[in-house]
Amino acid sequence: MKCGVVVFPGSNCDHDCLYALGQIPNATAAPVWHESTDLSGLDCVILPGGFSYGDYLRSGSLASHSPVMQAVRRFAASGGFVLGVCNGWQVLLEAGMLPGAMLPNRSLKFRCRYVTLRVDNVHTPFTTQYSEGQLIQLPIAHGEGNYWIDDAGLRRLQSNGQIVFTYADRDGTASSEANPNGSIANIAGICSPEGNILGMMPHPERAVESILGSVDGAAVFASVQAFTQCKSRVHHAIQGGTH
Amino acid sequence: MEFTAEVYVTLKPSILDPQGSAVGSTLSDLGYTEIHEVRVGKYLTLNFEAQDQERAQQQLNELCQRILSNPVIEDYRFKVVEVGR
Amino acid sequence: MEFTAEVYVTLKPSILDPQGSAVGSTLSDLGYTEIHEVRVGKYLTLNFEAQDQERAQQQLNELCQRILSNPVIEDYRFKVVEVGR
Amino acid sequence: MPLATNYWQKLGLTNEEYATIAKRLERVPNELETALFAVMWSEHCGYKHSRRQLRKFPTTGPFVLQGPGENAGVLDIGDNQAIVMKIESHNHPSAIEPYQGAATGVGGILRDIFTMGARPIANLNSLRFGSLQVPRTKYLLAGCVAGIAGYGNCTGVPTIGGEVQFYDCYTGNPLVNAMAVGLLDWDMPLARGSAVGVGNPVLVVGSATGRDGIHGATFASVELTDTSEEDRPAVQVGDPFAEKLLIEACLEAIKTGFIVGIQDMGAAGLTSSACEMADRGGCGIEIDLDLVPRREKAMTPYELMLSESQERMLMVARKGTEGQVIRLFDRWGVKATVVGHVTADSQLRLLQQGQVIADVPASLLADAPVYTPAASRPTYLSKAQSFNPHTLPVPADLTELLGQLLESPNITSKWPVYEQYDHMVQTNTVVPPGADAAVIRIKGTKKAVAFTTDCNPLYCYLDPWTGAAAAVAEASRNLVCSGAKPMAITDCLNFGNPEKPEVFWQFSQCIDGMVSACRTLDIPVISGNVSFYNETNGAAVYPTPVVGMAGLITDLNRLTPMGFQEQGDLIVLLGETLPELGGTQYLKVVHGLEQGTPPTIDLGKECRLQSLILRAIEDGLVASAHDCSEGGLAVTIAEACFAGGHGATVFLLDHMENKAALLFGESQSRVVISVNERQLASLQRLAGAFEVPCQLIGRVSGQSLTIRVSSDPDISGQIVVDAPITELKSRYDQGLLKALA
Ligand SMILES: Nc1ncnc2c1ncn2[C@@H]1O[C@H](COP(=O)(O)OP(=O)(O)O)[C@@H](O)[C@H]1O
Ligand SMILES: [Mg+2]
Repeated sequence: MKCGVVVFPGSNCDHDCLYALGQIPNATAAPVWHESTDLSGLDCVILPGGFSYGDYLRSGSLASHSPVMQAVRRFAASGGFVLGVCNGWQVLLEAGMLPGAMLPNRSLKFRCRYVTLRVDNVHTPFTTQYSEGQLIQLPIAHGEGNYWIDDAGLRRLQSNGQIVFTYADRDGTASSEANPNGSIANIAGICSPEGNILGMMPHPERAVESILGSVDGAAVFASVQAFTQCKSRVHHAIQGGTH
Repeated sequence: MEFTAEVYVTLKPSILDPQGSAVGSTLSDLGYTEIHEVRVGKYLTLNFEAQDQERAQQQLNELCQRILSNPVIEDYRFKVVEVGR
Repeated sequence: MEFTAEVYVTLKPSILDPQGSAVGSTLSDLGYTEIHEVRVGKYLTLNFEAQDQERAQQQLNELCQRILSNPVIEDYRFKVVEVGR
Repeated sequence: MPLATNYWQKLGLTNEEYATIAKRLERVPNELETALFAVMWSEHCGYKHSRRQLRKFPTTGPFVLQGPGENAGVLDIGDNQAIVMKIESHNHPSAIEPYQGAATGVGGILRDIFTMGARPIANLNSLRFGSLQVPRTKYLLAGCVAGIAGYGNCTGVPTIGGEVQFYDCYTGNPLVNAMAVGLLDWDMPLARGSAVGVGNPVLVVGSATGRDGIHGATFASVELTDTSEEDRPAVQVGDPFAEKLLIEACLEAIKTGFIVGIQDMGAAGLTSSACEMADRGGCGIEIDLDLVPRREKAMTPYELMLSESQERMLMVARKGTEGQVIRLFDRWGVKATVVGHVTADSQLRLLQQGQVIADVPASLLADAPVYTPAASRPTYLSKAQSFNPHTLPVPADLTELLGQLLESPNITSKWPVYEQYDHMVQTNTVVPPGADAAVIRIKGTKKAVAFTTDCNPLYCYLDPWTGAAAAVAEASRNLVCSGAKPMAITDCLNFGNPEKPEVFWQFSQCIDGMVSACRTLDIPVISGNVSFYNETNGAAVYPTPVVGMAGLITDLNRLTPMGFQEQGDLIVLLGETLPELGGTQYLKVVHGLEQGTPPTIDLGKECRLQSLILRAIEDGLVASAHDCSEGGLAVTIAEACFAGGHGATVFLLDHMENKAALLFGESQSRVVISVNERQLASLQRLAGAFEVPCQLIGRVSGQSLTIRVSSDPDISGQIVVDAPITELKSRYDQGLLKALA
């Protein structure tokens, strides 16, 4: 699997993503500059966390207009995998590539801590290595993760299975105590209807080594890796047939 | 021609405003009980060049829609004035 | 009587506005080169109770000075209107 | 306009200083030149009252690559890697505008780090506020923490540790000390803040210059009085986004080898950076002020030279490379502009419209006079020290007392503060905030580095020498408990007005105490900062010599947690509990007193204790280690329970008739460790060899903390503390929120 990690001015989890991907067998990763429009040869594009353009105006808003985002849009439209983590999800929302919007945390404070997540959809390219309803521990670190969408939009997310991660208690309940930021329906991550675009507030790249406290994030990258391998095998088979 | 614009960006009324409610509850903690609702929005001022008032209006509207506000959650309003008028 | 107020809080002119300058330079990167300066401030709306217009003004002024702005780096301006008028 | 006679006094120069300048220049300086001297010879830039004292610190040692004198100190951690660190105060700006004051404090200290070519890998912050009964204290705390978070989080540097304490003396003058740490691969020469190579271009890099913080340097050198609320524009606004770009661009630029010297623009802006670079390089610098990018119209030379606009650097590039350098910065959206060049004559020369408007020797500007003010022992000391706390009644319910201490502001968990800091970014934080020391692993190696900041200002107030020695000892002990060998100190000395003999006495006593501890424990000082004039309406803060310290863990396997690990492990107290209650949190919380003789410190004993712990960890004997500090033995044991999620049954021999001293006394040189039962004999043997008292005091067991006290080892004694861990922990966790509500 070849991943590109986009570097916007102000991205600060780009190095962490590159490092985490280095821990995943059969994955390679390279940075993609925000002015670049060439994503050819990549299987997956990651929009990392950080404070793109200082998060000025609205988190992710200025970055969503950068040249690379035109390319990311085309890349996704042609079926490429796009993962937006934290600020990366905010960029995807501002770019209109995922529905809804982000508001400041209910507490108005930045929060950095581990949270428990329930995996609600294991059929996306990013989550096949999890089991349905599995509870995982990932860190969050954000000031604006209070996801909002209107009622109709929420119903659509629910009925399409687009809710991928939900903040939950230790017993799996999406209680308000388990909600770190006020996000609607405790939503921690959503995907596009086709499943190839995922946006999430928690940081899987910070949880790929036990020395850091959790390895629960590794499955996100391992899932894409496995999915890509599978996809290319199918691709080969089809191409082989036409030879 | 040089124009100056004032842009007001506010959260849509249906959306809970975390910042506004925080200010509101701080105020009532401090004893300002007569305050009922507070909402916090953005107030931007821009200086820019345009051919005439009509284009200025049009350009600004596009700017507001594309960048200065997020139509999913925000409304906007603006005023354009020619500088030196 | 019920009043509604609009409060504008802006950074003092001599103070750096990092947000405004980042927005300004990004807008020019995006091709809106005719934009010269952007400054970003706050726009608050409040509903509140007061005895009369004069006290309403007075109360709001105090509020702005003590809480809604930081006089060290910000200026403020406001408008008070009686509701239903 | 004719100048007022003695106008230099308004700028902060004394008549004698002005006369010295004129004599050494062999002419009368013009007004601009006088202003340059005034800032460079201010306390803030010139260290007039502290320089002689600071020379007492040991500054060399096996780890030291660069001691004091550069922008930050540098430590060799092997494999051609180095740690760069420095601490700095931003007390006065934070008192007036807490968010921006604290934020720009972080920004400034980060620039000191990446100026050296090091990537910033950690921030720490040491905060002191006044009474929580005063509403403004909550505002200051919230603002400072949000400002530190806002800046550190945006720049992508994890904030991994620090302190927050509350004493009434800080009500009008909070302390905000920011420390930063960087990692450097020194396969090439260190980047240095010096101007060399005649003809090399001098560049201003980063944000445009505005009228921010003019007088900032002199302002920090004058006592805060009520009028300073009017002095407001002296506060600057930080732009962490600009800083982040500056970090990336500078690190990339330094790697090219095109950069000869680089220096951040801190206090006194262009003046001090140009002057210091010229002085260090033994060269001159000529600057054409017309070329300096500015944010505002009609700025005077004085304003351009003194502006403290943030996120700016001064740089000397190799001649001919300036085009490439400018393009490199431009790619990051950072403006770099040639404003002058290096000259052979060691003058700082300023030009405007082709005219020379200032021309003075850089070395003279950098050579502020050194004073040794009068010192006298403060009168409060005899009374405070003679107070005897042992006659006070001890409350009957010691379980409740433990709960009270656990939720008291100086002991309670600071999670509501550090939760606002991104302490995980860069994915190296192996011990996050909450333990004795924070630990950062070095990717690609088995190594890790540990950091802490410490100072108990109440001890320092009650006995400056002892308090300062204890600060060094505690910092070192915190590192040792995590398994790290202490390498070096960066110190931030916060005091009142040094021109007052009592304050200067406190200052010199503290220095002497630190020096003794540094020498005995063999830990040099490699960088630091002095902040004087921390007073409100004539009353000085407690002497507060904050010790920031770095330690090295050569093998991550030796990383030692502070919490109890396994049910059944034995709990051992290393060190000795003496009947000491002066200056304790027990006295403060229960009796409302900040009095008495603080715990004594025997540095030889401390040194043996720390050597023992490191050795025991190396031998694999230690399951967990936590040092005793504020709140004493009972609090230490409770914290080890919380951190590990286990209960404990403890039995203490009472040899001194005062249960408060036994449980809550703060005797120095003590550590609570837990060991597997099979290791006990080895540990005892080792402790004997190091001559450290080693007392088996209990066992990790269940989910409650039970403490029994008896005066006879054969009698089971009386249960004095008994509570479920969850109950105690909830008080420990809720304390700060409760105090702030
Ligand atoms: N301002 C702060 N920022 C980050 N971490 C903090 C801060 N204040 C306290 N902490 C963390 O809380 C823990 C307890 O602090 P403290 O009581 O000062 O520890 P100790 O007594 O061991 O020196 C430490 O891990 C410390 O780093
Ligand atoms: Mg400790």
